[in-house]
Amino acid sequence: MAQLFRPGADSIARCVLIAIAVAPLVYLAVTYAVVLSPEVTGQNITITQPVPFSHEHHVGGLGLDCRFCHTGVESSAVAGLPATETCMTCHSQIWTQAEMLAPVRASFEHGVPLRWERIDRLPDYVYFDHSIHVAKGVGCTTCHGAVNEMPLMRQSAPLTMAWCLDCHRDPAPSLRPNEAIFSTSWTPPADQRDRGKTLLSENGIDVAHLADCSVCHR
Amino acid sequence: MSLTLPARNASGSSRAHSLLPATMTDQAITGAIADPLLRRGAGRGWWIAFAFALLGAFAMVATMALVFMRGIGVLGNNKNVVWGVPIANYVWWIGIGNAGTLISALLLLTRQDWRASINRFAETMTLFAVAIAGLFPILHLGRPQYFYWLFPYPNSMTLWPQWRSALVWDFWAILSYLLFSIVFWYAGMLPDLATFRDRAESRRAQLVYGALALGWRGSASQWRAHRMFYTTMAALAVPLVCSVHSIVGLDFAASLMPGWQETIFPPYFVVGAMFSGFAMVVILAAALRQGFRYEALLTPRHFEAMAIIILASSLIMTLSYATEWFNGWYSGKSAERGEVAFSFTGTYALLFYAQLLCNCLLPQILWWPTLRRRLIPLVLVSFGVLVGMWLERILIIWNTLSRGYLASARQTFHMTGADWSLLLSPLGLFAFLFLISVRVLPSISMHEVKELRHEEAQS
Amino acid sequence: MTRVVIAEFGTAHDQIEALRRLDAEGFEALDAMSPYRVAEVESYLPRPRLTIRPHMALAGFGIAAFAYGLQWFSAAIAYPINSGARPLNSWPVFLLVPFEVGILAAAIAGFVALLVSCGLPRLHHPLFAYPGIERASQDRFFVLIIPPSDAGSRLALERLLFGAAALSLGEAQT
Amino acid sequence: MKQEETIDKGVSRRAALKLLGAQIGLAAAGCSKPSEEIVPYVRMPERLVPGMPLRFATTLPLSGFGRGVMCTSVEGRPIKIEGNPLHPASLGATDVFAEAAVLSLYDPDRSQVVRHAGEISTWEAFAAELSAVIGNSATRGVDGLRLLTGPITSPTLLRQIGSLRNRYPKFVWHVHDPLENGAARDGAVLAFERPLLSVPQFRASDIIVSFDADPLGPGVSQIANARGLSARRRVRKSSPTSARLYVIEASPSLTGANADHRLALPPDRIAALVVGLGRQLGADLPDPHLAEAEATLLEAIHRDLAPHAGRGIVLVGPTQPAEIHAIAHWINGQIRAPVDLFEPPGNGVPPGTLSDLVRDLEAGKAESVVIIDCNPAHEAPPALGFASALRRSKFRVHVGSYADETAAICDWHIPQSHALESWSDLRAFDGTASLVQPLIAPLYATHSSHELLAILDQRGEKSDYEIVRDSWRGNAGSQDFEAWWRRALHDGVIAGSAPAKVTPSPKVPSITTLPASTRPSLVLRPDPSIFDGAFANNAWLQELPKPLTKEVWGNTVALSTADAERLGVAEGEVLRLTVDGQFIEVPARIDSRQASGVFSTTLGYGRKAAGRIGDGLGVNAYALRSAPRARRGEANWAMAPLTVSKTGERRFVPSTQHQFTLDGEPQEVFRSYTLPEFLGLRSPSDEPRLESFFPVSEGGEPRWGMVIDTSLCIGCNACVVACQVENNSPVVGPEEIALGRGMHWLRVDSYELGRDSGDRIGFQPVPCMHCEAAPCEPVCPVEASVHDSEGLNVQVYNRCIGTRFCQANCPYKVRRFNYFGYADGQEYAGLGGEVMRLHNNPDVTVRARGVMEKCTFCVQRISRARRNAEKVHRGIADGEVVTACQASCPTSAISFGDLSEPQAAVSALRKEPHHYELLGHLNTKPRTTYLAQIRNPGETTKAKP
Repeated sequence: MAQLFRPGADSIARCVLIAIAVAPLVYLAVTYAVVLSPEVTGQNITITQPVPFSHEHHVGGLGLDCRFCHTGVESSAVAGLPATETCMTCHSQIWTQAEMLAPVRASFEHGVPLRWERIDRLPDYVYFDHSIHVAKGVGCTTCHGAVNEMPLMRQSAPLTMAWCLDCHRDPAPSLRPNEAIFSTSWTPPADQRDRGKTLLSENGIDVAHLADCSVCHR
Repeated sequence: MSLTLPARNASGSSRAHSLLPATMTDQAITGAIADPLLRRGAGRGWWIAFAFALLGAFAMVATMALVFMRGIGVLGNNKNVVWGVPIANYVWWIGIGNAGTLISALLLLTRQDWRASINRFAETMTLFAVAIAGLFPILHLGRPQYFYWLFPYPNSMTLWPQWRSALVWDFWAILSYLLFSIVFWYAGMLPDLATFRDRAESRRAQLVYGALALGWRGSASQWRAHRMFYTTMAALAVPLVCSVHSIVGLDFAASLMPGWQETIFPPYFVVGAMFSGFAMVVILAAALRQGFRYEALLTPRHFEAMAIIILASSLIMTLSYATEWFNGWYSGKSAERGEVAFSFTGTYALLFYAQLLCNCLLPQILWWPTLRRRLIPLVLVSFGVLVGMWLERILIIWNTLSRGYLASARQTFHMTGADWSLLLSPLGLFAFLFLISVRVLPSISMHEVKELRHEEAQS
Repeated sequence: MTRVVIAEFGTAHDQIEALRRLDAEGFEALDAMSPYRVAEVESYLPRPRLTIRPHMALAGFGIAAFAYGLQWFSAAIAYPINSGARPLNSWPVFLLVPFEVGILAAAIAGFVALLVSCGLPRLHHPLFAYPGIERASQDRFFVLIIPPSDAGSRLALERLLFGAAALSLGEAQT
Repeated sequence: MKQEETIDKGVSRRAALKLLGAQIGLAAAGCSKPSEEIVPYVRMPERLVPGMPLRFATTLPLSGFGRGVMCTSVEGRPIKIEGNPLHPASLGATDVFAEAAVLSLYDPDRSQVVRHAGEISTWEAFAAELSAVIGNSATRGVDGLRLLTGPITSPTLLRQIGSLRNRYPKFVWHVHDPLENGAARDGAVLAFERPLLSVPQFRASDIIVSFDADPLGPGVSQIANARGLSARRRVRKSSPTSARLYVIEASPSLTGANADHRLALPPDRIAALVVGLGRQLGADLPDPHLAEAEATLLEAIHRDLAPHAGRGIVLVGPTQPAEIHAIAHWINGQIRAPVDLFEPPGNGVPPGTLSDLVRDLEAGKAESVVIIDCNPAHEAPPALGFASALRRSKFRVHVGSYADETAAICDWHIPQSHALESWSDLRAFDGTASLVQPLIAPLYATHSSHELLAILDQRGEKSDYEIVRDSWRGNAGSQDFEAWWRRALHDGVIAGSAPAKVTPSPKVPSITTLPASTRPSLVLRPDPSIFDGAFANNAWLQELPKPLTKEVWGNTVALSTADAERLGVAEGEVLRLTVDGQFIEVPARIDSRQASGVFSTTLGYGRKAAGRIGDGLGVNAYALRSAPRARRGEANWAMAPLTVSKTGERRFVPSTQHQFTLDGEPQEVFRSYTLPEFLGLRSPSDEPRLESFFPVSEGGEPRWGMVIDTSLCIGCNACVVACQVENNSPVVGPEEIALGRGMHWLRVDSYELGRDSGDRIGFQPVPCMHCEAAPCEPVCPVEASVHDSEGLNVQVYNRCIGTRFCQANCPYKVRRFNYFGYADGQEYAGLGGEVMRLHNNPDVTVRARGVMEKCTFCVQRISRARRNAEKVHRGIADGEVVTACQASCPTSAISFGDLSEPQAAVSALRKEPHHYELLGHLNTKPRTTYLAQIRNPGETTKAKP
């Protein structure tokens, strides 16, 4: 009887067998990498907006307080976007002819709201409340990043559940004193862990409750 | 349990040529099993059966598509009877699936010589049945697209499966059992694939079987390693099989619902699995025997041995039922007692009596040796057992969930068209797969039959 | 690459008989080939230690331990969640999954060990070129003998084999 | 108070739609992350902070009377109605109709455009034609102008109608009330010589005797009655007393279900009992010839009433003729019953009836008819011939929320604004007035009745806001009107607006013969879910299991077991009921609590033009109403003779509960004790605690728990709808219910406790038990059903894969599964319309197909309270978290709070001797627990059938 297979077939057969064993692991690894990639989480991806609003200019440059525009942040679940009239408080005086502000003026004139693209997006089943975070010592830049350095706004955190839980399980490293909540320049001091612990008890944060499903999902 | 064959075959001295006719030389055995596949085309009977099976397979695919697209609301499950046909089917098919490996392994370990002729297709049956069974837990999910959450993998939610759930045990049990069975089946088939490689006439068949045989040469050292592996696998298979169906039993027993929370469930599910599994093997053996003219390989003695096991299982099942009723009464709890009373007098009482008829009474005709050596009565009993065992599974679900603890929550299940389709069409899919497999793979283990013949000759 | 003498027999009985005689005459049988396992031949052939079972045990217990560890870690450490007031480390029920995956791991490890022990996959093997070898998987029985170096012994071997009802005799590479 | 500015400054419909857009964007966000927009305001409305709910007081109408409510509004969308504690018809609680009002507001089947002869037209075209018609009539003194309305208590409407009467001297206003209790009015005339309204004060009563009255049943005073009675039935260790309720009724009602003594009798025998009671108290009345059981019960009642002078009340229902009502008034006078009497609201001239209008139409005296907010084409007795009579008029206008049966026979149809969209005012059943303020600008180009009457009056178009304000300008007195107005809006009730009580002495009517015995007879009842039929297109109400039968999406005729045996009728068999040649064919329901010889069914079904939800459901029992008769008012409630025949057909109205008797171990399910038994109960802490393999962990604090008092639960269902509204629970539709599915998180189980328990019904609201050792949790393979640290058994929808193992293993069967996308793309009938999304509570996830859901103890409310408290570093106070069901309950049967707080109400209730756990022997350690039902039957008597 003649040989059915060439000598090289043995190596191929071995490779096939090994591939069968390894494929599921590779699949797992690749999907995990994809799920965490910015393409999926949206992290650091800049979205085109109707008006190229620059936080760098308004916050970093002019030093506007976050709450000037995001008025609901201390009282409501949603921080809120400014009404057109808020923009026009200044822009009826300065840059009144600027081309890039034409949509704002049109909105104000015709009463048609601006339509911004949402940047930091949580799924519908996640109930995030800005006001409680702000009240408990979580600063704006902790989640939104250094907006004062962003000419165009982008999502700076992955906003995955794991990312949320990091802080919910151990908030101490991210807590800051009340006066620094809206500061864009705050950086954790060297003894942040101790300070964070103090803030935990000062703010009455019960970490045992924070990883409950019902804290965010209902 | 000990399963003894008739006395004349029990001792080695009198077994000579008793199972296989003397005309079955090595050459004849090879020819009888390989040639219908390698050298002859499929007969008309096969094609007709295949056409029907194909229809069933399509129906199954269509039903699955319906369930996935419209939602499982197309089934009859309601707010209290939340489980229904898919779960009953799952238990039934996994029961069928348990039999193959159990038969193969248990009979190997207990040195039942008649095993050689039936173990291969019983294992094949196992693979397809378990694969089909594995579909149902996914099919019955409200959101089947997320079934993989039962698997522990690193994820961005930092969540893990909830390991206390019987469904997670199920997931691992089925997965382990399916993969284990594939390995067991494939390893057992390696030498036969080599035979096919060497006997095939077309180049393509030679290459395919050659690749699948991995270069098996049948050298003594290979045989030695093979035997060591195979018997070890058999020794592992028995506890695995028992655990798999015990876990299926735990799906119910680990709950606190009346009629479910019973310690007898795991063993009784294992026996039930063997019961329905042997019934299915009998039917498949009869079909193969007719279809491939395997009269010399599948003799009345084979059927008789299986009949005796069916009979014994039936007795154990009857005892289990009686134990269940007794315990229901003995518990002194009104919910448990009510549950037993409900099965005899409630909404589904007629089905319950049909179940008892099929599982307890019908197999008793096998006490008559003449009947158990005849194909037709045995096949009829087997069909009855298959129906009875499905009824048992659906009634476990329906009776408990329709009644439960609160009078206000009593509710009857109504079968929908999709339920019927989901009940019947998997049989078509199974037949489809099985028919293909018997055309392309050796459905009787040639090397083991030859070895049996050799052993018979030696003694 | 060794050269071997290959003898072909019609029955297992003849094969066993030939091996018995070879052994008695001091010839060194290397291997035998048969369509099914002929247990009797093994006593005349070299029997290297098989490590299939230790490997299976190792993999089985190892993976089972890993599975238990994973359950314990995920349920009690990574995200401790109160599930029906059950203990976080519900060890009795945590034994089920390790049992299942342990057996699976043992099976897979055993299969790999089997392939390694058998030298498989080996799609291309010099023996496959030997004429008539295809019947080794059907109904013929072969014995592989290390050829004696001297011609006299060689002749004695041939005589012995034909005397033991060898159907054919040849040489091949292995 | 807040609303005024909000509306004036315009939370316009556009604003609402903008948010709707955002909402839809949110809903569409799946795994692939399509872009999502944020649409901020152009000008920020004052006080509105996106994400913060606002609450406004307003008033909702029912049969023309008002029930004060607080409405929660989120970003301009009213989403939830709750009770107004200051309003006498609410007292902080709601009824099913108030709870469901939000759905009617967003009902896509509501009429949206003006129609003329079926074609779309405009308000301007209508106004032009109207002024032409009126102008034409005006030259002839507006001879033929008629106004037909439903019952009206609104001071503004009454004022406007009075004004019309002044302008057109021959103008006539007619009222059609399908649920009118004419006999009561006529009875008051007989007793007091004027049609006084009477309001029983249950709060001040010890003995209540109801002769086929249903004070606890659906109606304008249900909440107040239930609140009052519950105050006298709150049995506690510290106050072990309970009012005693005797009910003699023809067909099972909620009042009968809550009786301590109940006797089922046909209407004529009930009348005989009232006469008998009158005689016993010394009235000159004929001998009623009582049977033994009747006499025994009457004796017991008499014996009980005597020592409770001033604390006993006798009530008579609408099936009884006026004379019997008059006798009851007299009896109440004799026993100094705590019943308030006062003049009914009106505008001087009593309105004409529907029969008057039909007579005038037939005589050609009514040329132009304006019909506002009523549906006589569906509801009028066929014998009256309303539809054919109406066609004889020349100009017919229908104003209503739906283009209904009556709209179909009118030339013009004007879409009417919902009560939550318009300004108005209403009086409560006790005459207290309150304002109706809009929570949202009209969704469609709809108009209020005030606007319509204003153009009829031809005094120039005015907004309803101005019209209503005009009515009240005089009431501010010395106060600044704006301040008065703000106060009235803020409180939701106008102080001092209740009419003065009168105290006339009643006299016994002289009767010589008793009502004739005619059996079988037919008794009609308002439907407990859709009332008179006006709510027929409200899917929440259609799917609301009726308290006693648990039927949904239809009606049946109830007959007694004896009658069923006599006629050989089986459950579901369709019977043809014939009265005066009119017949209907209704499926039968055999009810052991029905009086023998009495067939009863509910009104409101059989609608033909209700909308996609209500059309074609059930059978129209109005068709059997006989034409108005003297002494029984316009609306007949008991009809005889009735002919019953079998059709051979079978039809089943779906229902959600199939077994009403307790079996097995009733103590484990529903406990019921008499008051003496209660006094002998041990304290629950004396009971042995069950052992468990598992370490005892009671979880962190607060430990949320709920206690439900089954003595107080009257089975009204308000909690069921409240839960549905609060938690975005979808409707599944009749076909799904028939398959045994449904999505109510909270169900009220009802059990027939049997004759030994006084024929009382046990009502048991069953939400999730939030077991500490929850059987549902360890069986979930993906940690979707888990505990949180405050002891809530939470269901994480987004993690759920739908194995349904949790519900299979739930002994209480409280979990609900989305077999289809009931709220998520596979909605029933028109419920998937875009506008329907507006009713959703933004704090609760809208569940997708294939996930399990269940009661959460209103975790969103807990969370809100926790966040509010934590922001200012304080604990959550007892009573700060009020679940939706608790808030709605008219009897305060539901308590909720922190069990770790010894001072909390729930902690105290857990120590009551009649406290128990449902299926406690399973050791699931439920956080929802119950107080047993305490009955207070008389000692020596036992009502025998």
